Amino acid sequence: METWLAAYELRAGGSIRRIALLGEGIVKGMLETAKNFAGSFVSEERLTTVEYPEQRIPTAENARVFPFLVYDGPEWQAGLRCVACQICEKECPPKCIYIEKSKDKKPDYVGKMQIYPARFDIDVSVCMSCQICVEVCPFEAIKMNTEFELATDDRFGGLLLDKEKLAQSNEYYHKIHPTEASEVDARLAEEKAKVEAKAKAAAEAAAAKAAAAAAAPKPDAPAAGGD
Amino acid sequence: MATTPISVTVDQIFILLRDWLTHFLPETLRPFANVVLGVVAIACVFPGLFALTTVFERKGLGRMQNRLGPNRVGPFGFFQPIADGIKSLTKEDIVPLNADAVVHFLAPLLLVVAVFMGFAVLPVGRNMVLVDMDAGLLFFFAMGASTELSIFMAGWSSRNKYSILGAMRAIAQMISYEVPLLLSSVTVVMITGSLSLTRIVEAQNQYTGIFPHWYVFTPWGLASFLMFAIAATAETNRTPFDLPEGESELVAGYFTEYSGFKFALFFLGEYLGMFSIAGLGATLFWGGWSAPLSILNFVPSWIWFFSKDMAAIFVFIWMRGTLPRLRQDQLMNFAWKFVLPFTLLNLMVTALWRFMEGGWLRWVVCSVILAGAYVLMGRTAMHRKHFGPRSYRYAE
Amino acid sequence: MSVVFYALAALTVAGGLGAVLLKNTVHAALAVAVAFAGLALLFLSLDAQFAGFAQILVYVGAVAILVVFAILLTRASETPAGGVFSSSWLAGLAIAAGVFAVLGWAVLGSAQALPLSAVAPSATVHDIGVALVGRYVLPLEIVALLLTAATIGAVIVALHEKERTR
Amino acid sequence: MTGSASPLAAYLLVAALLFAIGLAGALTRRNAILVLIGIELMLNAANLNFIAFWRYGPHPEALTGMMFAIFSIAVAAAEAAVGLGLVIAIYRHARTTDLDQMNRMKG
Repeated sequence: METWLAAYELRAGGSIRRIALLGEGIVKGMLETAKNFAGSFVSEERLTTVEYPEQRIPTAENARVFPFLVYDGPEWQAGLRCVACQICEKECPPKCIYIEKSKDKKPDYVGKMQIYPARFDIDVSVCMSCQICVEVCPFEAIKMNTEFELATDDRFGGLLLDKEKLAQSNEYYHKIHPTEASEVDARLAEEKAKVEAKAKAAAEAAAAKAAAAAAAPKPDAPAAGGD
Repeated sequence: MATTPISVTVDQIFILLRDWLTHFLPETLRPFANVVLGVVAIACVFPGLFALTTVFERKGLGRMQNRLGPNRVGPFGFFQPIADGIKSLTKEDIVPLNADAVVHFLAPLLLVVAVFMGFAVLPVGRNMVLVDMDAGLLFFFAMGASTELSIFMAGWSSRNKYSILGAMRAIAQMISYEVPLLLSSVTVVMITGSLSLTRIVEAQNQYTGIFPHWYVFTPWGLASFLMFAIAATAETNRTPFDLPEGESELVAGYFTEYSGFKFALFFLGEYLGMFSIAGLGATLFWGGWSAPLSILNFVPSWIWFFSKDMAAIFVFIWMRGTLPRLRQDQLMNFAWKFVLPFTLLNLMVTALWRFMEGGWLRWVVCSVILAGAYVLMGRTAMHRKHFGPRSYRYAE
Repeated sequence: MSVVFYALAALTVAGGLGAVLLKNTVHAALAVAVAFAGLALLFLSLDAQFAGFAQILVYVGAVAILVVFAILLTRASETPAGGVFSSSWLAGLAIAAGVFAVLGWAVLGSAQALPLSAVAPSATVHDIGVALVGRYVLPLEIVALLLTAATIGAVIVALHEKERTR
Repeated sequence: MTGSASPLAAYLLVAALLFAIGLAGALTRRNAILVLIGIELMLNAANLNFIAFWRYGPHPEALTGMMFAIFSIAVAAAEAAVGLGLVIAIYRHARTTDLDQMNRMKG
């Protein structure tokens, strides 16, 4: 008889509580929303609405939308890190990167003469923000941007970003991804230092060899070329 | 309790206004003009309230879910209904190819006409009722019953599986909740002895000390008001019972194939249905236009009617913000296995109430019977499979 | 006779004709709902307020929906292949016309002898209530019994037989 | 047309016409449900007669006509419910609502 009359409610903690009245659950629920409703007028922080154009949530640090090309120094054309090796073009799953190599070369951040991209287009309407191009790029030349207000009225031209629109300064890179940018800079500086040290060592070796050659001008084979 | 002339004039302001307007006309046209002015008043006030309610609903629901409601269009979002109205007017009115054009077109019209007719008998204020009918309550329910036909016409004529399903569910739900709706209002008729709504309000408009004789303060009145409220929510397809237009599974139920102004007409019909059933609830159980305390009698009577109406609308919105949707079988089981039996029992208790002489004894007897029945039926019902707490079978 | 009467009579007869002649079954059902509503208005024009509203509530509110449900449950909304009228439709029409002729002749023949009390009787709900529980209390109880039996009977007749193999 | 005589004749004519239409519907239609609709129309025509006679009758305070009409509405509703229940049962069994095919009892 007992079980026939009583109805049971399995509570979270596993303890069973008898429901006395039919409307009990409804009343509890209604009081809950009433508390929300009244509370929203009393304390403002209950309201979670962010009124978008006026107030903005700060973008997360590792947010990513579409790629951009990093350049060092004041002038973007000369400072572009990209050496048009086309690895990212091959790796891009939706194939939205198009690169044309340049005929001549320009010095890169270490001073070595490198090819640079004469044309570097990304079709932003195709790009799926997978960041594979950033991972495969050996020269830290392409990073992910966090700018998302990209609405244009031109469906074709507007969404095909060329080299000039893609280029952003290293300072901008520091602004949107501070930790990552500083790591990249540290690595580049270290490589640069290594290259310069090697260059200096090679220079000294060359100088020493020249001195030795000058001291003993016997006709042995010249030292093996550079490093 | 002679109310001071000022409050009487304010109370009767609309009647005086109407009489002043019609006295320009010749004698023969005057009754006709009175009716026309009454109709124009109803046709302006209630759709205006409908526009306000859409904003209240969205802002109220927002506040219950810890977010702001619409606040872009106009101050605090109060021009939102105008924006919605223009949007629904300018939207293209698509009629499906093999839909039955005539019936498709007539359905929303019949719905809105039937719902508007219901307002004719509601006493909005002291002698402010459009048509003081002797069988006013019966007229109201007759108009309520014809809305089901329009819902069927909408569902069937769209030739669309979802809408026919939604229409069938809506009609089954409305018919099974119409029986308790009528029976719970019959208790009020038994005690008042008349079907005319103005007589019902006058019967409740007496005071002992400062407390009014509203029916909701009697045991049978509270019980029938609860059942009336449940049935009214089901009649207007509102939240715990809004399966017919359950967005998740039925797209939009019987008005799936409607767009543009006809869609807006369906919404107008639904909200006006809410207003009229809330108005009827206020008239039958909460003393229509009578003041809650005798000392508050100086306030005009129509303010009380509309405040009770808006309070009921807030409860509708409040339920919409809280309660989950009932399944179709739970809904039907609840109607036929709890609401109807309890209403029938309440009829007997009301008869008992009427023929026992006054005093505390009848209060005790009636309250005990009703409370005992509620708890007993509630627990047996909750225990049974149909609408007891849900039992899950987890895959092992 | 007033214009209102002619309008209502026309509406009701049109609804009745629609119910009989329309090909599409659901249109016929909706037409009969129009006829029921027209009749209710005729009752109101005869100052029978309670009967008029009861007519709307019972017929337009419930019986019309019942008919439409039955049509959908028996998939009758698609017009049948073998035409809409039964094979012996001409005989039916002739009988109906004959009945109307007889009735019409009887009414017109006795037009002068018909009673005419111009004063409109006031059948308030109170009087009806008193009559229902006073003079007509026996028919009231019998109809209550009949309605209960009919409801239960209809449910049992239309019950879904589970055990019978179809 | 019957201006001089009482308007009752006009109501009786309309009722007779409705009755005839209902009878025609019941006799000529093939679908069982529409036959039921025809019968409903005939019942309603009879109600109209009752109320017309009550309205123009000698002593309307007796309410006989109106009471008869109200009881007839109740009984007709019950009859419609049972009738449609039968039609649905027949349809579920014989898969048809066509009256001409329901000759199983013909022996």
